[in-house]
Amino acid sequence: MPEERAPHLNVPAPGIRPGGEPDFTHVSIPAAGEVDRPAPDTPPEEMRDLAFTIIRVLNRKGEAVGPWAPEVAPEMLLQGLRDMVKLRTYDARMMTAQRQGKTSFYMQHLGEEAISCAFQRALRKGDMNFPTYRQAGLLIAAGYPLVNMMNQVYSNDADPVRGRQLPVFYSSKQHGFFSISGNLATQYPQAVGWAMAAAIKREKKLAAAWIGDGSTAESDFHGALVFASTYKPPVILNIVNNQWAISTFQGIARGGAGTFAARGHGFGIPALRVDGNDYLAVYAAAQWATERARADLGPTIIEFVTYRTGGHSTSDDPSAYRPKEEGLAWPLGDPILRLKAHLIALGVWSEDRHTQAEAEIKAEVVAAQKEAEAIGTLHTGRRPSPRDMFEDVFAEMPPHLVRQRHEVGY
Amino acid sequence: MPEERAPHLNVPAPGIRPGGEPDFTHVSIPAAGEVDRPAPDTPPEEMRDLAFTIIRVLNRKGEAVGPWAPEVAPEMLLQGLRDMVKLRTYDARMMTAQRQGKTSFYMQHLGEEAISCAFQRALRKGDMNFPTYRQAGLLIAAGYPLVNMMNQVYSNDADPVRGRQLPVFYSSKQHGFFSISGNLATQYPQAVGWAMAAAIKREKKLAAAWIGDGSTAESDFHGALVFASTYKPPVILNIVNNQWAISTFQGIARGGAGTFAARGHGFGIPALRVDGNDYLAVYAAAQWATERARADLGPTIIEFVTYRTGGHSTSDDPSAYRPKEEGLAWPLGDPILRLKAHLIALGVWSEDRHTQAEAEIKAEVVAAQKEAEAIGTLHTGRRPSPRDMFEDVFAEMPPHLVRQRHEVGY
Amino acid sequence: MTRMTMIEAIRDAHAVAMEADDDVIVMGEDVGFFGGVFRCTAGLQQRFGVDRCFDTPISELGIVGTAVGMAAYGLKPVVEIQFADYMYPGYDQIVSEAARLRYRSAGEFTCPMVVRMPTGGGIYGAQTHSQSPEALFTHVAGLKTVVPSNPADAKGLLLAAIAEPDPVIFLEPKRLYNGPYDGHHDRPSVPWSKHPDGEVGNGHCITPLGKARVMREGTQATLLTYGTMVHVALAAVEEAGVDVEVIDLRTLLPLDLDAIVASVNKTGRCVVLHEATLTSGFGAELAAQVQAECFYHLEAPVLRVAGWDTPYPHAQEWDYFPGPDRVRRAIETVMED
Amino acid sequence: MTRMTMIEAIRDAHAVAMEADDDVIVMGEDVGFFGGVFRCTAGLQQRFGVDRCFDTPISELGIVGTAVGMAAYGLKPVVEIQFADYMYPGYDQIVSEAARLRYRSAGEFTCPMVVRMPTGGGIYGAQTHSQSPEALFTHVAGLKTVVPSNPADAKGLLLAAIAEPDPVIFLEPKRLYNGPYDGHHDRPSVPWSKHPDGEVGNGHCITPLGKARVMREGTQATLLTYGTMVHVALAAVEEAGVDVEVIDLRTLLPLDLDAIVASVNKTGRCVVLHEATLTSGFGAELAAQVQAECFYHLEAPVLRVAGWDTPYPHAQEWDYFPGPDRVRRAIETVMED
Ligand SMILES: Cc1ncc(C[n+]2csc(CCOP(=O)(O)OP(=O)(O)O)c2C)c(N)n1
Ligand SMILES: Cc1ncc(C[n+]2csc(CCOP(=O)(O)OP(=O)(O)O)c2C)c(N)n1
Ligand SMILES: [Mg+2]
Ligand SMILES: [Mg+2]
Repeated sequence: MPEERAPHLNVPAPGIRPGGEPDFTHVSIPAAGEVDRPAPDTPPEEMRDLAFTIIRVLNRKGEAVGPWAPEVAPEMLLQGLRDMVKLRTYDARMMTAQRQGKTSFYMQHLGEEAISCAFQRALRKGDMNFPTYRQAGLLIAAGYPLVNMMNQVYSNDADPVRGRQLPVFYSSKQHGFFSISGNLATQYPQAVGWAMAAAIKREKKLAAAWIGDGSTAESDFHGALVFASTYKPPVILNIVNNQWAISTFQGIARGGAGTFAARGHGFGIPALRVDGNDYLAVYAAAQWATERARADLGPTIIEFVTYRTGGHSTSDDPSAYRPKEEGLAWPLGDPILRLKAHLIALGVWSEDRHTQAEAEIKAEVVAAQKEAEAIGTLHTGRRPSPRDMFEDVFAEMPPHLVRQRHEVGY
Repeated sequence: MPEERAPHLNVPAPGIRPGGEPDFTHVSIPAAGEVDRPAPDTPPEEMRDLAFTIIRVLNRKGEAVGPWAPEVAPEMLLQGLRDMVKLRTYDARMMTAQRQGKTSFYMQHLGEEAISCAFQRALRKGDMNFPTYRQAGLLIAAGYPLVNMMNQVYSNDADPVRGRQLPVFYSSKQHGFFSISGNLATQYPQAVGWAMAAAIKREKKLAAAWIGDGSTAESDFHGALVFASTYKPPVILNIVNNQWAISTFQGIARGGAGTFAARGHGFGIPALRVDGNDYLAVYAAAQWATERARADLGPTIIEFVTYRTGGHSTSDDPSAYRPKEEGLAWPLGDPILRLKAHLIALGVWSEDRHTQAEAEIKAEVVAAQKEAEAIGTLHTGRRPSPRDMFEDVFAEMPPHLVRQRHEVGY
Repeated sequence: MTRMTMIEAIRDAHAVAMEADDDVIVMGEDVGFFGGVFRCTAGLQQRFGVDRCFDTPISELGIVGTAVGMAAYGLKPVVEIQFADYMYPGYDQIVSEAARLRYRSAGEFTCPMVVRMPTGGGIYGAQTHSQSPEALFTHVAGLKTVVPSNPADAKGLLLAAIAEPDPVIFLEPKRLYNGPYDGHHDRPSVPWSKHPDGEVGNGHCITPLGKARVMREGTQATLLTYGTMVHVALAAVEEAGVDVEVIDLRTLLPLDLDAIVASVNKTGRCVVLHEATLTSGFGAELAAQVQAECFYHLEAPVLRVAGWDTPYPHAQEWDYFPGPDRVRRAIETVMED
Repeated sequence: MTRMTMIEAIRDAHAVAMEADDDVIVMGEDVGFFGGVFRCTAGLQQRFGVDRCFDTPISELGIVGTAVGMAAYGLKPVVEIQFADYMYPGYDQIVSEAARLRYRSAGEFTCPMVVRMPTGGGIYGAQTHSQSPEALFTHVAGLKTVVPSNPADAKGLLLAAIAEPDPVIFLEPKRLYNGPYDGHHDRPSVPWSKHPDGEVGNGHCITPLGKARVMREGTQATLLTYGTMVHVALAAVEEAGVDVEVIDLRTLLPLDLDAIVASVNKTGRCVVLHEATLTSGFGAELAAQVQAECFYHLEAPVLRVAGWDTPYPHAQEWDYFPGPDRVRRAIETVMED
């Protein structure tokens, strides 16, 4: 019998705070290619290990190795590289635009570009993402026009959501991108419900839910897993573990658990843990999960391990709570550099072509930005009308809203 | 790659419905004594098996066998038997009283008596239960006067909660019994918070949370596990899996998971699965978990496997959704009969003494009932005043409530 | 036309809607095989299959949250919350999601769903089986809120709610499930089979949302109410011997302001009645609107009769429930002023 | 006395309370090491230790739910919900548990806790960083609801809230954190250091709950408001050139009805002003009570100015926000009637 002692409150804390030396030696990272790839119809209890490791494809030499290395044409990877560069370029422009007062707020993806850009490539028309605010790569990879995204960020008169939402809260049904909510985690059960609807209608579509490491603590995460586990609809439950939730390190949400992916085990849902900075690994995992969904094998959980290199949002300065250089110390590297190195190793890419591509993409982004700004920004140019404020509360405007609209003079 | 096919909605259903032959052959039940008892400070990942088996002590011959067999004096077991008989007798009287219109509602424990009666014996003064409506054995084993319970059920003038709560929603701080809520699962995070408070104050107290199988689907279950996993306070998270949630069988809440206990694994919380109809196994598991809590080793999950032999409440008729004889087919037997057989096998008890004890207990219950009824029942005798209705909304009655009370004439 | 209880009428509305439209699906706790603790969905699983009427885990969050996803997909989920008192875990999904989806996506994603829940007291259900949370919904832009007071309206309004392109909160006064109830708890209860509003049309008969119903014409005062209280009001008016116009609002949002204003301008006096706690109850909104719209016609302040500002107690059920005596006294007071 | 921002005043109130009572503990998302996204708890973890001020997982349910357990144990949790818009997952624990615990256990278990949350708009926060959900709390028996409008009151009311034996909802108008705000978004912002109410007493100075404050005496009309709108009201009154009495309610429940009635009976006219959506907002309760209590003194209907019945938009921030122009027009209207 262990000795009695008064209890104490265990408050997990990151090892290192500002001023300290970043240290990720506690993150155990298997070599690329090391993890087995079971057939997607393997019983969940036979592949529990996949939640406690990290599936990786790209090794340090830029080679794609091991059973998870997907068979893909170099063209697709080149496109993936362009998508990621585009997202990063777009982010940089919008961060600046926000600082210039052209909009109120922005959230960037720095370091996390591979996840949404690669995942989207495993989806088909008709599938639906239920994203958070940090998956704009889904839109870019789906071919959504950059200028639409900017119009949304600027809340101008061409904003597809009529100036109603915070910047980056995009919505495009056609591109499989569900309207983003400011309330964390609420989209998780909705994705499950959407997939249940597909199952009820017996239509070959799937849903992909997205959530951050910190947000897995929310009630909706549980509700989603309970319903997914019971009704087994075609849904992929993605967790983006970027180590931070604003100023809170992932250990506060993860507590005593081995990994976020392992939360799936209590529900009998297969769970993968994947190198989120490895475009090929992300794509391979997404493919594996979509195969399960498309074969009516039910839900899959994927934890993408990555690092939020930037601030949480333009309102956040991470140097207040973590060492400035922590991002550089992050052992999984940069997703763009890694895919670039792979393509160069494949012989289909070069530093020069990369520089040239960067310039082209920048020109494209700048052109889109000009186009958007010609319409308007948050405080200038053509902006949504106050009239728009009263529309879409209901399909038809009820009398009390008509009265209120008249009061404003519209 | 598995073949593509349209998804379908998986709606779990119990194998057998009214008219069918009850069948529990799918419930795999290890023999008593078969499961190892690891030291309470064993790392959680080394004892995952305990969530997938059933810890049992009393075998068919009434012997207490195996490593979980607790060292207890026969006197304690005799008291335990009396507690269970008392609870069952009390239940029967109150069920009848409700049918006689003496109160509005009642909920019985039939078949589940061992769980709350035995668990309480592992607690100490100062520990706190956060119960559901089906753990009145905690009060009985703690020596709470039966007449108080009846006064509560009758909502009479001596009701400790002044007629405000539904019958069986007891409250007794002194007896370590937290006020019951009608909202399922809400007590689960509260228990964690109470234990966190003990940890913050570094006081040697523990909390025991209670929840039903069906209610584990609620958000509060997740919130509780997340906080318990992070702060590791001295809390025991009990799940009473009595196979049913009103008309809904446990498969709807459990979904694809192996067991409810296994939900703890995603949180790194050790989890036991225990024969809830085995007084000794319940006690042994409770002891193991309290040892962990008292040694500052953090939370434990215990799933008690049992069967709700009666209706959900007096408002429920289970023959509408399950075979009438299902209870008889339940393979874990009756907790009273099993402990009785054990005591007879030990040579400290006999059929005659049991009959005599039953008569004594019945007399005690009847006497308490007379005492309570002499005060009043829901519609007769001395009842709480309308004045009581306005008290305790706040510590001090604010002006608007004073005005409302005056309007009623008090 | 058939005589039905409110339960049967609700069941019938479900069946009619499910028959007409394969996209209508029903889910909730115990609604499947068993047909709901109040039996409002009995027989639907057997008739329409387990894909279209099924039991859910006990998670109001999950019920509403998955329904939002289903509605966005194109289904029409009609979900049951077992008691309104238990809707809180699903409140975030109702308020932050269902109510705002059309708005925040500028109409690209919508949420046509109905959330049904039994409300109100009068059944000795104490604080967790008696609540009337309508004001928590009427405050939220993007929701419509409906409360029927009889079987005919229960069917008609539920069919109208299912036909809506936006989320509707459908509050069913459980005290009325089996018969009208005038608050005289000491008198024998009356079944719907003995009441004209127990007469329910066959097939697809809709009661439109947003239209109040004058239950009793009157000239001396207007009584605005809904749900169980409609019957209490009618009884109290007879007992008061005052010629009060009783209006059953039926839909709280959108509100039939025209009907209200016309009546109060005619009578010059107004009593507002509901079971929910007084402070910030829907009666506050009614009083605020009536005094604003009818100020120059009002001969007395608008008077509110409501549940006390306490949790709903068990033993003191009839002290809490705003029964005919309190209503009669209010009518007398408003006539005195 | 020290000049402080509202953020500093709130921080100071925490520190004073934590210094005086070891049982006061603080938790919430990002409140620990970092000190909160608005920095209202900055320095507390460093000063009082990680046991008494710590970060929580992102679960408003968990924050409130564990706080209920802590409060029942005997601690005084003061918890932060990062934005009021995110309180919904914790709403069940607030409404069904914190608010009712004393009642349902007849005083045996109590829940002395404070739930702080930033509310209101004016910061381009759109629908999920701008809400004012006070009416969702005032409708619930067992809760007290407080809204300070300046640093002095923020400190004084927070200390009073912490001293309460029952749960208090403490709504902090985030637009006021750094300075008063009169709604003229096109004018430079003013810091609290330039405002008399930025003067905050040292140590344990309490502003009692349940007492309104007359911000400006007046004779021609009464303007009832709270939070950010206090400053908008004062500006609008000056611009309207009408002698309006402006009352800062400070506590919504319990309400200082005496102060309200005295003022309206004196002025005979009343405007009610808040940011929350109009329908079923707290203004409805105010209008209902004022017309009931002051009927024979009222020369015009009570007029409500409030947020529109839509979600709070982003681009249309200033069309939504009930700014000085709308308030001035309302004052003019109420004077015309
Ligand atoms: C219900 C709710 N609570 C709190 C917030 C405030 N908030 C916005 S983002 C965030 C952190 C989320 O962290 P994580 O889930 O890890 O996602 P990441 O930002 O790292 O992508 C918080 C607390 C919110 N938006 N919604
Ligand atoms: C939040 C909430 N939702 C629904 C209910 C209605 N309800 C009461 S008991 C019950 C079933 C609970 O089943 P389980 O958790 O298995 O406990 P058991 O009754 O079997 O002990 C339900 C759905 C409730 N009380 N609270
Ligand atoms: Mg994160
Ligand atoms: Mg059960």
